[in-house]
Amino acid sequence: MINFLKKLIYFFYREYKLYLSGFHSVLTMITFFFVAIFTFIFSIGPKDEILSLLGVGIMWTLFLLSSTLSLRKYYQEDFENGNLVLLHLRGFSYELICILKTISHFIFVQIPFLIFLPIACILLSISIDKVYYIIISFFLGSIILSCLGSISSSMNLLNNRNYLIGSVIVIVFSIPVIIFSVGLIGQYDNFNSLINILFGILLITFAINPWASGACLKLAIENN
Amino acid sequence: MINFLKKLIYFFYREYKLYLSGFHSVLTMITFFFVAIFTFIFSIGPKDEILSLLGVGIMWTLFLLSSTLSLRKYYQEDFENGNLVLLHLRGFSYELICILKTISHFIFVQIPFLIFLPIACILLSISIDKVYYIIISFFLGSIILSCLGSISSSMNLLNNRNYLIGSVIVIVFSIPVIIFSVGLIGQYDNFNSLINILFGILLITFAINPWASGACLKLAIENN
Amino acid sequence: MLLLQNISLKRSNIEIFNDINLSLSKGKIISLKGKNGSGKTSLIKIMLNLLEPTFGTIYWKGKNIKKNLYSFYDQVTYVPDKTTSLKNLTVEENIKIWKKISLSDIGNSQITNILKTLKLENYIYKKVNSLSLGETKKLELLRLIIENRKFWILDEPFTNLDTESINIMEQTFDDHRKNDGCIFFSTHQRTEIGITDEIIL
Amino acid sequence: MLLLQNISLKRSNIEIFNDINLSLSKGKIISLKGKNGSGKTSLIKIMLNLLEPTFGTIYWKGKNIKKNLYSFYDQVTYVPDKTTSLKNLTVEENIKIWKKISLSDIGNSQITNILKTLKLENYIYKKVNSLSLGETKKLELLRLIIENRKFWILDEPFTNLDTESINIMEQTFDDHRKNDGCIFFSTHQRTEIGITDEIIL
Amino acid sequence: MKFLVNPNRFNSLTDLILKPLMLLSISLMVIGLIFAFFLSPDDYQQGSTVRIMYIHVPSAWLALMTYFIMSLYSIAALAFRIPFGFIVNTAVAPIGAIFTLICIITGSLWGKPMWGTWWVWDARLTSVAILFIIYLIIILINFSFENRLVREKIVAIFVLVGSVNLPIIKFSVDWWNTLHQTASISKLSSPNIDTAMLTPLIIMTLAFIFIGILIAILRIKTEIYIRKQST
Ligand code: HEM
Ligand SMILES: Nc1ncnc2c1ncn2[C@@H]1O[C@H](COP(=O)(O)OP(=O)(O)OP(=O)(O)O)[C@@H](O)[C@H]1O
Ligand SMILES: Nc1ncnc2c1ncn2[C@@H]1O[C@H](COP(=O)(O)OP(=O)(O)OP(=O)(O)O)[C@@H](O)[C@H]1O
Ligand SMILES: [Mg+2]
Ligand SMILES: [Mg+2]
Repeated sequence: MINFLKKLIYFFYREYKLYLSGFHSVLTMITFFFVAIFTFIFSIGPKDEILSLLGVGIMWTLFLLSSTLSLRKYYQEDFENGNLVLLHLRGFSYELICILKTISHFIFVQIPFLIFLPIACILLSISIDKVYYIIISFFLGSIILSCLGSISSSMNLLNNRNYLIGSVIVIVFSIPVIIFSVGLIGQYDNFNSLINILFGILLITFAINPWASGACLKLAIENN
Repeated sequence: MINFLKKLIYFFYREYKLYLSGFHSVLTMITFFFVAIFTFIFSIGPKDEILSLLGVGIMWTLFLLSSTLSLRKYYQEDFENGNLVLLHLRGFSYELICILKTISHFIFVQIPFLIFLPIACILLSISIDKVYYIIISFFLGSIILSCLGSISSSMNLLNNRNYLIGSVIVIVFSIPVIIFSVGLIGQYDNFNSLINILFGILLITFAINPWASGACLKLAIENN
Repeated sequence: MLLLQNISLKRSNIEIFNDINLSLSKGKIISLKGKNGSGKTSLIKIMLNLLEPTFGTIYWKGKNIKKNLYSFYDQVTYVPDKTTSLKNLTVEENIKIWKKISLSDIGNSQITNILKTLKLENYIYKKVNSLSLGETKKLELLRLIIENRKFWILDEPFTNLDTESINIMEQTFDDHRKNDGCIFFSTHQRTEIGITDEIIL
Repeated sequence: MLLLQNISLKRSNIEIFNDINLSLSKGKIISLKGKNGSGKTSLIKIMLNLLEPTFGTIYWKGKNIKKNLYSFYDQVTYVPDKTTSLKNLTVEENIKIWKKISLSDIGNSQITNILKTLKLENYIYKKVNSLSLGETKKLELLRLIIENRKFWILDEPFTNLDTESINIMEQTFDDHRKNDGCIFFSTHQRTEIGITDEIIL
Repeated sequence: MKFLVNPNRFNSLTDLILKPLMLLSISLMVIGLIFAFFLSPDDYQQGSTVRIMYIHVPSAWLALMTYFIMSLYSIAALAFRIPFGFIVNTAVAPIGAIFTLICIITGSLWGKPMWGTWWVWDARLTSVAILFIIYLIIILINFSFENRLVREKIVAIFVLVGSVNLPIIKFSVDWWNTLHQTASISKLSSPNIDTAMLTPLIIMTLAFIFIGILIAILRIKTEIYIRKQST
């Protein structure tokens, strides 16, 4: 049991090395986030009312973008250089790999964003009392995105014209998530019931993810 | 001379095959673009006036961000599997490779994008008479983005730990482009003079691109 | 210990091999030879349950391998034919990651020693993608020592190595066999180690 | 034709080799040997002007190679040590692209013939990433025939090949030399072709 | 003035002045802080928040000055092939970034009571934010690219391109009508500010300048050392 926990920790250590070969990578990601916000503001103009209207949308888009951008780190690299197989041989079942990869994607890609979310809120003139709601909904939403990203990038490994649409399907699937989370911000009255729905989606994707992605990984490795 | 032209054509044939076999990345880009637009529509609500006011700015930023999604196809793959060297040995100088790659990026990534642009305009309730201006400005802008993308992804070959830094630099450099192009749409009166500025930027980036990217390619190959 | 029974394989409807029987047990070195495309790599993958054979079963300690997959994996080190080291990390980081993930209790001094015999000691702070092909292969083979398991399953372990390193590897193989280990490897090269069995596909 | 004079190389401040002199001319087969990390691949890259030597100059037809780089390139086929075929395309597509880009006038029937001797004829519609390692290497070597140039510069051309294919390659090398060609290749294997010169790093 | 472009001269001169400089800057800082917090009056409008100014304004000036120096050295490095320019660029960028960050943070802290918000997209604030991002990117480039020659060139070019931002920061308050204070102190002929406030401001500015120079010297020395090691 202790061995198993150790292994998990070392898995995350490995992922850390892969995602962030140091502090400057984190910094780059965050810079990217802010530069993108700037770009939005330059292109739509700095009017407070409009900004606070669009703010949530902007942040969601950036979240979606960053998780799409990092999809290659998900399985692709480890698949291509055979590390997925080696990890499997070291006792990580495919499902476990998927769960761990999802968690590390969340930690190493989404968390840095979540930390700087309040500053982004200030820049986008979102009033401070909303920030609490925003953070909760983004927290849930980003886990969902991580799960969906896992499914899509494992599907892409199958490298078969039929599955080409893997990544696309998943982006499309994130639409309802976004609708809910965006909608959530306007409606603080029934925030709780909406957050429950989001939480429901989270549970479903989280449950499906290891199963679906694991199957894809297995198939991909067989065909390789 | 005819041989040279043949070679160029075959270069594009090759790129065509490459982009086609990785068509899902282009598709991902386009879906990302549309999903993001949906996000904005949901967060603003279907208020036509605001939408059409902000539409161009939103499209521009999303265009910029989603073109960062396709940067890997630029040089990364051909560099990693040694094809860049082989092409060079077959008589394509590094500068020529950069020019051709930029053109093919434009053709195989930006053009499909531009084709879907009118749909995005409709979604964002941009009136049909503006679409003409928008397409012209996006046309010029996308060439600029292709050039900037070439520079950034060739720079990324020189650092293999921090894949985002190139994108950050590109985005920063394209902020002026965005400001101009968005400004362009509002001012149909002096459209021509503004388009000239955009055209100037286009020429400059187009001239710098082979020189800068070529130098990066050469160095990257030396260090490999 | 490991028993392959009547294994056959078709890939994209072409029959690759048919009715292979073999068994691995401690103290044996088995070499696998065959032409290009004769299915050596595929056989190794089947053996590791990474590829489903069209027909046949594999037993580990008398039970179907699928029943106790991880107890089998726990005894195996697999070195594939392609480079698996992480290219953007240094040799040291690669070793460290690998040591940790396989929960190896091998000491640092021992690793330094092996790095010295393999003449990799000057490269520990270098990134893997600036190593020569042979040096990369040596780094791959280092996993055999780091993981410290009984069963070694290797796919073309000698490619890109110079004669000197091949000799070192052969010595290592011999030592491993004497320590009750088992080695199964595919190769195109003629080797002079104490191969106890040779399978030709 | 190609003359390397006093070539030395340092990489990351370590001296790799020093004062290498050699010349390639038609009708010669030169093999390059040396330990892992002795700089074979680097020397080949220097020869192709892909890597700047720390010291020394390369002449092509009496002139500094930088002056008429493309006239040199036009006579050379280079097969690197790593796979360069496009993995997501089929064998046929790869061959087609390569034939076109090198403006080769070789006929389809000739290519089919070679595919047959190399036993690749069944794989033309397969994607490269589902070929075995040896088959991929053969596909790489096919470029020698497709491009049809006088100078062949090859980095470890025999890795992963089975004995039969190595024999075919040696036959091809010999034919090429007789046709006034020139071959420069690095290898760790002992080969029995009519090597006219051997360089040891 | 050779020490401004020659690493060896720079080293030998700075060895001499390092200790005095250290003493000077620390004492100035202490005196300045005492003045700023105890010996200067409250503003009749702003109350004691005005004391933020004694940090805000000097750090803003230094942020700009650092970038200006980097631009000069980039020109020197690119046009006149003086490698010392690259050294200075690498060494000084983080200092500028810190000063910019201090300026932004103090500015926002000041903005909350004064303007009622931490951040507005006014021309000066935006351009300073861009300055900060430029600094950040320069630092990141220095970290990310392994090949030193490439890295230096990219940084120098980037610095030069980014220097269009400097006049925008400086004159944004005049060109556009903004929320931010227009230049009131820097009008040298007739600064329209009370001397009781001007004194601590000047002392603090001097302290910031000397501390900046001090850190810069230390960083440049290390950078020179690193480069000597690697060749
Ligand atoms: C985040 C917000 C802020 C930023 C980024 C910022 C930035 C700057 C910069 C760059 C300067 C130097 C300009 C020059 O050298 O000409 C400056 C000066 C100054 N700032 Fe701010 N500032 C901010 C907020 C504020 C606030 C809220 C106040 C007070 C209401 C303020 C008051 C001043 C004053 C009095 C000066 C000196 C102007 C002069 O005489 O030159 N700033 N600020
Ligand atoms: N990109 C690089 N940067 C720094 N050093 C390198 C780089 N590539 C190779 N080297 C070093 O240069 C030396 C020579 O490498 P090279 O690849 O030429 O060896 P080689 O003779 O081809 O070896 P092998 O037989 O293993 O292929 C090695 O020690 C290697 O670590
Ligand atoms: N993913 C795959 N899909 C379909 N066929 C495959 C796949 N991988 C390999 N094959 C085919 O199976 C056959 C056996 O391949 P395998 O890699 O096992 O050969 P090998 O004996 O290892 O050859 P080599 O000596 O060249 O490494 C080959 O003909 C190959 O084309
Ligand atoms: Mg094989
Ligand atoms: Mg080599």
